[in-house]
Amino acid sequence: MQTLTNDNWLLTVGTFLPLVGVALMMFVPASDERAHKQIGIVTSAATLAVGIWTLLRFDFDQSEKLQFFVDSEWITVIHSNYTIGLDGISLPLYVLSMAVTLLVMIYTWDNMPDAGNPKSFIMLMLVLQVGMAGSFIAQDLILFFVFFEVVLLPMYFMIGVWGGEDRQYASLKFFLYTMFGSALMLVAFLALFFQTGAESFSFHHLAEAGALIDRDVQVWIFAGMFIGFAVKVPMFPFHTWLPDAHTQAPTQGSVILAAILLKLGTYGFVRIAIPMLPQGAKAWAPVIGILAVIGIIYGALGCLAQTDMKRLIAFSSVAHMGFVMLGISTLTEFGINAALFGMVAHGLITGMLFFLAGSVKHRYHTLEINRLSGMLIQMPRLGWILGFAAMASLGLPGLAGFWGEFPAILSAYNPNFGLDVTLYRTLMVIAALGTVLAAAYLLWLYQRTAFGRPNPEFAGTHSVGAAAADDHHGADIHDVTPIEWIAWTPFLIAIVVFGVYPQLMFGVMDPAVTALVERVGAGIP
Amino acid sequence: MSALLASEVNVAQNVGFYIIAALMVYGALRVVSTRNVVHAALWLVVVLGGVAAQYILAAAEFVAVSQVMVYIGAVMVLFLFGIMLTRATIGAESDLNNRGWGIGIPVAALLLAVMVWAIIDEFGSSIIEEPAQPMPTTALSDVFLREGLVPFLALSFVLLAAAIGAIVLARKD
Amino acid sequence: MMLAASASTGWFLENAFLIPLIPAIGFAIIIGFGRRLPKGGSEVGIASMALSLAIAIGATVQWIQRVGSVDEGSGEHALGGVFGFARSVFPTATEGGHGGEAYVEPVIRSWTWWQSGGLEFGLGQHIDGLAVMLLLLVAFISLLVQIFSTEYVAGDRRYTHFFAALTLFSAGMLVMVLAENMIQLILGWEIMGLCSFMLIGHWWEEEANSRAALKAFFTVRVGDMGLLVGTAVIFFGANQWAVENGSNGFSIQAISGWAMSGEASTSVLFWGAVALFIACIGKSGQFPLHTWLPDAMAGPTPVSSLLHSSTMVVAGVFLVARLYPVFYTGFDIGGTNVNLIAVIGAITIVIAAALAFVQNDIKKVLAYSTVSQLGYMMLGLGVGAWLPAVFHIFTHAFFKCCLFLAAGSISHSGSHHSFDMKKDMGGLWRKMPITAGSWMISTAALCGVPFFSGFFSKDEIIDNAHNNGYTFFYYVGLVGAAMTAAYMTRATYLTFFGTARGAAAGEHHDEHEAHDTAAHHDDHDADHGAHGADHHDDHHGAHAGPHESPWRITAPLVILAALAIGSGYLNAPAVGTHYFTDWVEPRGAAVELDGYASDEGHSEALGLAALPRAEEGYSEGCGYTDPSPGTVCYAPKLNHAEFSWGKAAPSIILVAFGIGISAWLSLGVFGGRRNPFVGLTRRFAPARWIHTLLVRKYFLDDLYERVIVRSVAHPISKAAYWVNQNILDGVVNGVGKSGRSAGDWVYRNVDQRVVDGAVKASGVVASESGHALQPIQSGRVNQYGALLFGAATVGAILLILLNI
Amino acid sequence: MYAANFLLLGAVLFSIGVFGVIARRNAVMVLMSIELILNAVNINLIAFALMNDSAEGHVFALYVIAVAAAEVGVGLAMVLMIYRNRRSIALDELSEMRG
Repeated sequence: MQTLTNDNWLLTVGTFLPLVGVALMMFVPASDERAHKQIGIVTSAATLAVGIWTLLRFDFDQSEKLQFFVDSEWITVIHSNYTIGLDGISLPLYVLSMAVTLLVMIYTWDNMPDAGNPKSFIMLMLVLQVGMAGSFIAQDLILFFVFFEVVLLPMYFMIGVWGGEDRQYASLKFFLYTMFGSALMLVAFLALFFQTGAESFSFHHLAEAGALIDRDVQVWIFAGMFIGFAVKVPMFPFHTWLPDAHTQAPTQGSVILAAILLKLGTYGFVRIAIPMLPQGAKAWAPVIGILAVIGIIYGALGCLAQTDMKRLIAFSSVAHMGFVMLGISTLTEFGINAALFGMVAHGLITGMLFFLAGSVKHRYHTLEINRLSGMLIQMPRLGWILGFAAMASLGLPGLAGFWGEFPAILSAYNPNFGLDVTLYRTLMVIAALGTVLAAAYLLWLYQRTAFGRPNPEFAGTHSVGAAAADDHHGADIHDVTPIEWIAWTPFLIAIVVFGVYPQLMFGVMDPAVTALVERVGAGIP
Repeated sequence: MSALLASEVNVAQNVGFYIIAALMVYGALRVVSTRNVVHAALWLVVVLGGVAAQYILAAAEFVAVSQVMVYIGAVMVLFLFGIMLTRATIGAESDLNNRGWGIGIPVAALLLAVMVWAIIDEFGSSIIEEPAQPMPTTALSDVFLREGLVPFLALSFVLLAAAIGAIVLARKD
Repeated sequence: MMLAASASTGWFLENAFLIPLIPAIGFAIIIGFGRRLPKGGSEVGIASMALSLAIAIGATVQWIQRVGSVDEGSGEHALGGVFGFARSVFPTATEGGHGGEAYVEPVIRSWTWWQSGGLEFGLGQHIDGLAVMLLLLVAFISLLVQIFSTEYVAGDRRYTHFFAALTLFSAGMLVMVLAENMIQLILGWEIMGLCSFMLIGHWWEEEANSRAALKAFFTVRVGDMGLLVGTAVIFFGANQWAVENGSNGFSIQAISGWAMSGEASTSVLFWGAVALFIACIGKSGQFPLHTWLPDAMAGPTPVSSLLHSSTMVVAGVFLVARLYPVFYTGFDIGGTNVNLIAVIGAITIVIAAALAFVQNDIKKVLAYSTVSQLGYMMLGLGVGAWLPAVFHIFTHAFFKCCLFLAAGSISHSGSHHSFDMKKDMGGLWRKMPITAGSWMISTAALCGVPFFSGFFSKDEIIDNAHNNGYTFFYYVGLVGAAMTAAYMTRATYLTFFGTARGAAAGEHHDEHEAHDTAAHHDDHDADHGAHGADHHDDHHGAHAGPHESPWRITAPLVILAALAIGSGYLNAPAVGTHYFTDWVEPRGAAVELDGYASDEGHSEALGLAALPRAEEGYSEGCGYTDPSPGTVCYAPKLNHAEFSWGKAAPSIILVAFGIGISAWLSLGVFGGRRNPFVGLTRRFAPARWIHTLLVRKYFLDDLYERVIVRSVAHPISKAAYWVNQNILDGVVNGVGKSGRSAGDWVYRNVDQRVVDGAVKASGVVASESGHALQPIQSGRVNQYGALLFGAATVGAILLILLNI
Repeated sequence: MYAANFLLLGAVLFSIGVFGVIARRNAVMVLMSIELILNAVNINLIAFALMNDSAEGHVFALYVIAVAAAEVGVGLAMVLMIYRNRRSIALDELSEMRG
């Protein structure tokens, strides 16, 4: 695996730049809220700028190679190095994490959660950003694990401090669940390390040596990683933390959670579990596939049973991640490409939906689907955006969602490496049924919230067009505010652009994915 | 398949097997479905008899004989006694099932599906060649009294304990 | 990319991809600035459609030249614009000479759209006769409908959105029509679905409308499962063959070639065809998924006319026609004399026609007639009558669009926004002569009265069914024709003749508010009265009572009526014209699979070798024998029935019979003349049962909504959610709590070593953890049993899957 | 003789027995269902013994029969006692087993 090492300062800077902002904010008194918000925005903007510079310097013709590669001593005692690099698989997620953080910062300008204290809130978000970006560039298991865990704590506090009524329970559940997963994951990592001769934690070395481990051992190690990542994704039996966390988290938290955090799990599958343990992957693939499809149907059914808009969206991400995992479980180029695309698409779309849910809550002070109606009359623009996001979420071609969904279904028609074809074709049909259910619950949500006439209990204060920005008192129903426009437009544009011209992303990912699948194939006798 | 039937499979034996098997399955279904406890016991006799017959088909005379003696001889009598002593109504009984009995169907069906899948997957159409002669009882005794000796003794203690325990439990005082 | 020089393509053909692009851009403009434009964006829509139409006309002309140049076998070859990646090794030669037999290479362009596993998939255009015909048709009809709409929905609160959606809708259909590959086809297909949702639910303040919109989108979506699955099946079936020939398994041309190549596995083809046809059933409102079409009438009338004439519902038929090789070989249409397509088509014809008899809403009558006509198209495709079916799309578009617009015109100016024939119509032909006239003509066309366009297409379908040995379906077709004539006569009588009733007599009812446009009356008071005064209200204030509509409505009517007669003569065997056959039908001729097309002699020799001159009733050539090595077919060779008045006689007689009997009955039942049938349903039980069966639409809606949807929406989803909250979460919480209580226990033991304290504590632990696991631990033996065996099963499954 | 025959028969009996154990309310019936399960296992044992003709399978079958006899004895005795103490042998009424 050749690597390109030019401009290799970029990744380090881009990852740790937010910490500068944090340090800065230490010296600003908590009372000066505007300053904190400004610092937050400026820092994340600078980070994104670095990210875009990375994008420009990235050599798209050899996106299968690790670029901006750094490999320097870190913890010599356990042979763990500070190894970072970026390739076609991680690039989109890396940049996405930066962009989302910036937009969330901007959104925070007007919509600070009721608990107040923006200082620590923004600091936490910046730390979160470090963890997320770091997990995507890490090329060393220990490094990855550290970043992976760095993400955990800020999110715990975000939910626990700024969350809704039931935040204690939700945050604890989230924390314990992921800790439980990470524990097993760490065990698996160590097992892998020692099985490969305890020489190095670098992905590259493990990917080469891991394939040589005896099959049954691989199966058990994979089991550990599987649970660790599956909790994060989350996959079907381990998903119950998600709805609570999403429902209770502040809007910003939900958006980041949906847009980036969930992707850490799937990214872990693609980047670590599958290439390092090919035979284990092959043995577990049917299980993953079945659980994924169960998740699709089950999440959809869960959505149909919801009365709370935000909780419905949360369940819908269980279904969508099901598609992603189905794609991964086929171990085909089609499937994994679809999965990677699906991650980004889901990040954009569901993030957008959570933004909307947040704004609706902010205006109506409720998310009861039965009480909301006639949004299109009271806030036409927000209503149309909701419709747009819903359509994107149900996988309408021409919008980003489709490209994560359709190729995944397609790939299940003939999975790779002699996986059971009959099983997978059954899964394909069931997954296709899932798309119908997706249409059902999203349109049903849209019909009941946006169509019809406004609920009289809110109809009183109704003014079309952008109104005064910030108000925590009374249900003043106003349309999309300028700040919201700034925060949302990039999402909307990205959804359309990637939907209309998916090659933008496929072109970057495909070479890397193809190389990856070849490596896996080499590891399977 | 037809080729197999022609060559290696003893048709008569298969037919016999299927007839008995059908009878057993029906009996078993009645055991778990009938409303009358006594009928259930009698259907159970049918099933156990069928099992014995299958043993004979499988060239296991000794096991078959002990099956008949132990089960149909002893166990069933015990059952009938139990029924009598607990004064279970001899006639039909309305509530022999739990309220949540429905859950049993999916569980059992799933279990069956899995087992059938595994069996077909493994022994899809492997043929058992006919044993020359039925398993000689001497062979059994050899196993029993050599490597099987310790379990054999343990088993006898289990039976003893069971007998005593049964007496202790059932004793009226 | 440049096009290889060639005489008989041209700028319009090469750039046909602009035809959908322009409306798409128009849509963006309308959404963006529509409200600020003087005419609220309608001018943009009309302009873009007009521009598309212009290009489409150009493309048509050039395509006709292209066909001509091929048939003359003139030195220049019909050189397919072959573009992008290695597509250029696709056959570009056509053996000229024997007229009508040579294969006309479609104009294909393709640009990389996405890639996977190193394979690049394109986005582009695939222009052949079928595509050109539909491009022209769609652009034309859309233009007329938009002109019509400027009057019809004038002053509507969402005027701009309406035109935006309308434009995007046409764009979607156009994208699909010239789709170069399956993914692009899905794109157009789904865009149409979306727009139908927006347009049917245009007046979403009324829940009925938004429900109808939901139903339409959802029903079609159910069919789309088939589209996704079918595309996957076909892709993996065709991909290898396609890649060997420098294409990929999504390319429509490659799929056609693969399907005809004889190398395709029959089962793959069959299942692929079945899956795709399910999609067509959903989209084209075939039985049993036709129920969404009549409800779609909740949309504004222009939408209905666009939806039912040339777009949306035609999409399904188009898909079958477009991938005909797949269906032809998959269902072995040439060989057997019964297949899924024909059966579904036949069922649809009859049941839909039967339903049309009991409708009082004029638009619903038309809706069911559309369903039944679509049945004819499917039947035609099913019995191997490709050309008549496609021709029927063509003619049907004109007269059906005309009928809908006429209905719209009536409700607009004749019946105060009511569509109820029995309440608010009757005797209108004096009041609105133009509308009435165009309605009559179109009805005649629809019924298949000789010398009207419908006759030439529908009768051809029936005749070919007979000719290809599908005798049963031949009779079904005849019966259908009679029924069509009958119910259309009934509708005509109720609308235009007899005594004027209700609003047609100038009265104003309240129950009109139940009807669709009522919704946007209320809007104006609910809504800040923007967008000018309510056109309708002051218009009623101005001159109450029925009157002829203004020119923006009548002009389209007249044009369409004229075409309802004229369009038939493009391919009227009765008068010996067969332009359609020449221009549209893809020729089932083998073409060579090599790059060096310029070598004419070679290609001709090879072509001739591959395909002996076809005689009447031949049994060779594409679809009969596999193409010889090195050559490929893109279309099956179909034989056409010879027209003769003798064979046409039965259908003509039946049509006349249908009209006559129905007129007699209508006069009797509605016209008050005495006749034995009055009140038949009251007196005669079986008749009453049939009547209710029809009125309840065969109870299909009850099945779908009451049974399926409700069961999924309520019990099942609730159950799933219950499991989630109680079992899965129960385990988690239980573990958590018992862990905590365990810690509690340890704490107490370490803290106070008193034995009884420890004992007490352990008791506490027991009870606490017990309560923790309450949901699972009911303390019932047999529930433990269930849990035990269930867990064992899951474990077994896991072990089997992992085969450790 | 197909090897699968015996195994499939065993599987069917086993599942029926499982259903009985879950569904039945009367303790005696549950015991009967357990007998079904045990016999299903026995059939499998014999079948395997037949496949690779060895005596062990038969021996195990005999063990199972013996243990089953003991189990029935004790089980019925317990049922009897329960009945004496509470005039009913309906399983769903005895929930002392809950923690």
